[in-house]
Amino acid sequence: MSNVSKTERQAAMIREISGANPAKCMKCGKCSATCPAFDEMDIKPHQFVSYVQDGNIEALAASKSLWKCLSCFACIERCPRNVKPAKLIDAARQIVEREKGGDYLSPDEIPALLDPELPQQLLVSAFRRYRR
Amino acid sequence: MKYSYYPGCTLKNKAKVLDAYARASALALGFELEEIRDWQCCGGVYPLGSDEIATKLSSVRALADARDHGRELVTLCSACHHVIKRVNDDMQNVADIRTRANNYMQLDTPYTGETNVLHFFEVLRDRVGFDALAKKVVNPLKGKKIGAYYGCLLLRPGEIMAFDDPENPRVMEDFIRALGAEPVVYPYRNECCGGYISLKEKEMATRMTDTIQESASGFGAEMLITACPLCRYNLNMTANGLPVVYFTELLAEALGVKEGIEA
Amino acid sequence: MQRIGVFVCHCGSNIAATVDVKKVVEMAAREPSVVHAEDYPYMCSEAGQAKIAQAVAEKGLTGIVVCSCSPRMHEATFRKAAERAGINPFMVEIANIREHCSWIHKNIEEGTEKAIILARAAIAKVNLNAPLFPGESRVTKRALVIGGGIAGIQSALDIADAGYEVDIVEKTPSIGGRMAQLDKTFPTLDCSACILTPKMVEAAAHEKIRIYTYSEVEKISGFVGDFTVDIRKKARSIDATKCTGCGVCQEKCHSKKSLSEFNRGLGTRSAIYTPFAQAIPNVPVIDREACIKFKTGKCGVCAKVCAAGAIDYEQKDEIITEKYGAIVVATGFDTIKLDKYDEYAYNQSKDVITSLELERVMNAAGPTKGHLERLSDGKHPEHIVFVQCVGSRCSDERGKPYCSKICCMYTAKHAMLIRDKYPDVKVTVFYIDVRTPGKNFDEFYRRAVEEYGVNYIKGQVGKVAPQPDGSLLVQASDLLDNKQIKLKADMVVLATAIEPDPSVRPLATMLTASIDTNNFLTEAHPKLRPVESPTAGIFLSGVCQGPKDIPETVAQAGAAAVKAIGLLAKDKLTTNPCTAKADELLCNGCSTCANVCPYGAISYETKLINDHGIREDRRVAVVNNALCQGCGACTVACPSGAMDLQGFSNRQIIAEVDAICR
Amino acid sequence: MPVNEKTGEFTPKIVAFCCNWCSYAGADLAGSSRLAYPAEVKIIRVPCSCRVNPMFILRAFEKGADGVIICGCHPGDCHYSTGNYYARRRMTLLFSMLDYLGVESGRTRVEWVSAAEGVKFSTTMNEFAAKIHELGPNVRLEDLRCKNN
Repeated sequence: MSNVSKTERQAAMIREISGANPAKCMKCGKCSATCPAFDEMDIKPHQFVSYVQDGNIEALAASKSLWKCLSCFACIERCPRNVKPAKLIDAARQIVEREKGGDYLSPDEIPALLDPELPQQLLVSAFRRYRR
Repeated sequence: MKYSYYPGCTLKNKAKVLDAYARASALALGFELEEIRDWQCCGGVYPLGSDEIATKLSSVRALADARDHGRELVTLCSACHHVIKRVNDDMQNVADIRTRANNYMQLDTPYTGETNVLHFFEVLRDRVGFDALAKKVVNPLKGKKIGAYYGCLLLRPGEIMAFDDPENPRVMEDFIRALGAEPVVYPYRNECCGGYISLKEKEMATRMTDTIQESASGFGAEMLITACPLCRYNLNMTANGLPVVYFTELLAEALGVKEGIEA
Repeated sequence: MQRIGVFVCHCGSNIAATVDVKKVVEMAAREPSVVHAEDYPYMCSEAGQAKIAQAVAEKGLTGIVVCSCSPRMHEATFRKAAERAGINPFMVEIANIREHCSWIHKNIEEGTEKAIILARAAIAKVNLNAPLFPGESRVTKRALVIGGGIAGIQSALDIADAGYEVDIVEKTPSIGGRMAQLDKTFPTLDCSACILTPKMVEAAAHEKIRIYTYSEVEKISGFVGDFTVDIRKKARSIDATKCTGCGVCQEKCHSKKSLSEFNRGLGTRSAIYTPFAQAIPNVPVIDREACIKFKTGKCGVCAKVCAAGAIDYEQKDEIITEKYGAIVVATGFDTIKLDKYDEYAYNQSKDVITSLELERVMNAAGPTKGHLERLSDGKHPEHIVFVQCVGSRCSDERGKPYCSKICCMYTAKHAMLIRDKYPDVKVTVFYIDVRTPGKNFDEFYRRAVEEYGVNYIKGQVGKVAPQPDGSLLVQASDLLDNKQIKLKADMVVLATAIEPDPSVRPLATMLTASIDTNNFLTEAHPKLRPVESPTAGIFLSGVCQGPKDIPETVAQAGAAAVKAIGLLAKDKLTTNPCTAKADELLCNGCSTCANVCPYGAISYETKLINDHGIREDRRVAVVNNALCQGCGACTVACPSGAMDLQGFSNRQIIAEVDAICR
Repeated sequence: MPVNEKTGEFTPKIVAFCCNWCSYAGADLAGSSRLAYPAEVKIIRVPCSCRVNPMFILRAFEKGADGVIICGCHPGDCHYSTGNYYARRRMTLLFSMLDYLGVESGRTRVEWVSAAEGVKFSTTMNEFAAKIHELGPNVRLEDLRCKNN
């Protein structure tokens, strides 16, 4: 296994965790046309595929896009090729979170973020999405 | 008629009314929601990783409980509905998840997706029927122009949620019509409110709810209804936005059972 | 005992690269009855066939096995070669070591081993082959064309011009098809009706052509050269021999609210109607669902105003039974339903339309009399957005996996026509790829960009949001700019995927013609026999076989006609001798076989049978070789094992099984 | 048990009966599209799936086949109109009898493959072969007297 590079391993892991097949993409750009968080992302939804295919996982893992995806599934719903960009980016996020120190949210931050109306569900969801 | 019922964490706290109005309305419509025993939090978001099992188990427990009672499982909160419905789909169709989840659970009878998961709206549409509902309305909400906010979680992925047309849904509009009010159709009713992003990125979420609010008021809506406490919270972040209420509150009002429930 | 020759083809390197042909020869030579085995680079070549003749002459072969490509490719070639060499052609068997072996296996050992086994199976079968002699059947010198669009019209004209009778069956009230609905055609911008209507008139006036409009094929039986077809001529409620086509009935009709099929539901028509002004025949039909007279019994105004007395409310459907030698299928296409694509808001806004609907909007005879306007409020548009590939090239359940082929070109046409007529209207096209293979096609598209200033953006539309002011907000990606853009538009035109007309599905079943997963009819060979169905006597014309533009459709229609003419020109056809045959000694006349026969080819006779010295009259099954198609259903149904299929006998198949499992 | 002499692995014998009009052509298309499936699969051409006599299948098992698959046109698309329906009914009965005799149901299969479905032909054969590998050698009906060695 030593001759398999880390990036190759990560790319394979992304494919496995996401269950998506980047080779199906025809680069139509409908995901990026759909994404409500497009402007916030540095790597755009239609680019996720080529980052995974090129094994450029480090850049993907370091991108802001990981934390901007809303998991709203609009790209999955509208993708004509069943590529599931949201699942790809989510798999990249999990790879980051599964490594030590990869959490995006610390319990220490919480008190400052609270307000009286905030539903419990929001905390639960954020913890699930931002931490291992 | 009795249904197993999964309320979820927020309905026990910040969104107690969503739950209370639903129960009262259910009784008025002739069915009962029986809370399942010892339910646990669904986790709020569906674990997308195909290798995540532990995070799906609380849903499996609820589903198996409903199965053991021989009942359909009803949910109210969009997020709980989304998670439980998708885990149920996994248990039906993904052999690997099914095996591993059952290995963890050690149930007397392994769970293989037998339970039918219904959102409260689906109960109203498919079990009660909107015509029958309309007949039970005692305070028609005449003249109210109401925009339905669906959000993402009830509709997508359309294939699994099978709730309504994910791009042009109508169940909430039909519901509004049944209560005697006037539904306002606006194009952003199925666009994301920002979801969990609002915890750390209020601005970003607000930009998104602004678009939704603006679209709804542009088409003449006077208020918005939703099934999800988080959607409601986010939509309320828009300055001078339309008021957002839970759909069960309107239902209880129209059925004349709203009085006496603490808002 | 047979004397079998085995010939192993290299097919250049197609076989030889993954099968050790020398080894196959060596192993085949060891099989019982094999007296000759050799290999050759191209068995199908003249020289290869000469090898067979030579071996027959020198070694006195009685059976031949060729290890080569699929029998679907060259079985006929080698049978003819055998015949020329003096052997019954049915003493030839093919071992398919190319498609079923060398092309799918990479490992040479594996490939060689499998090739040897396949050769053994074929040898084992030939050992049991017996000479067979084809019979003859007659050819009815009349062709049926199903579908009266440009494909059907062209095929019918070509067959008729060759001197054969042709009937066209068209399900709508007029011939003309989709082409009649188009405004202009690419890449010349000819007026569609101007070039189509002369053809329609020519077909109608042709002495060899009969046209059944408002009619459908209901039943087909028989086989190549001798089909019997029932055609349901639906009741028009008009006596076509009396009608003068004056149109007064349509003017006076009180029910005018039905959606016009011809205008794609964008306009209305009366209950008594001809679909369009140039309809052929120019005889209206009464839509009985919409007609007040049929619904309530009152009204009857059309009968009152008809000076010719042509209205006939009592008219009934009529079944016409006719015999044909050849059938041309030209059932055409429709656009897919867009219900599952409502991110484009097709069901939410009247200003989101399909390209075919735009054809009607642009057409002078259309719902807006050719004025380009927003259908919601009649406002002149400032900006029109075109979306390509709506439902095409999809691998999900919503759309079609194929490219619809015509959309890139007609979108360029639409964009150009709009910019030409209304230079103030801005036109934006969102594309994934612009696909313009074809004569003068890319030049045409470039003209749209360079001379007409059409704005092409590489990207897709994610959402169309109707706005309170009646405009549409188009949210899209611009991939070359790496941006998400929002454009305000007045109309959105969707290049909707095309699919075969739904009527082709039941028709294919009636024809026993094969059809693919997208409901396109399958051709006998994708390259070499593109206009023939694998079912003999059935020919494919136009989009029923695959997406095509008009020139390709016309070319294919002509090709299908030539194939049909080639068949009709023959007086007799040789029939397949691989028919069922009953062993009279074993048959007990139980009728089980006749019950499963789809062709009614089995009857019973009482015959004097000599059963090992016992002579008695017995009822036994007799197969009519002209009717039997050789499916073999009876052979398995037969409880006493009396029925067998020549060329695929029980013993032959078991010999193959044994050889494979050896 | 059939074993690859070099690797010592189980190499099953699989017989595929393919109708001439759809499945055989589908197999040809798989070939010309270079869609691989195991060499263990050997095809016998029959005019129609209804030509497949249950006797042929029993014979194959008797002679040491480890799996038998019958491929025909899709329901409604039979070249002879109804042949595949006969095949379906006959095979349903036969397979349940085989099951009763202890021949695992995974060893037999009926699949509809059209002339245009090269991909389906290949995936079907891959799946079927994988299943047979999983089940291992068939010994239930093998006639030991038929063995050559």
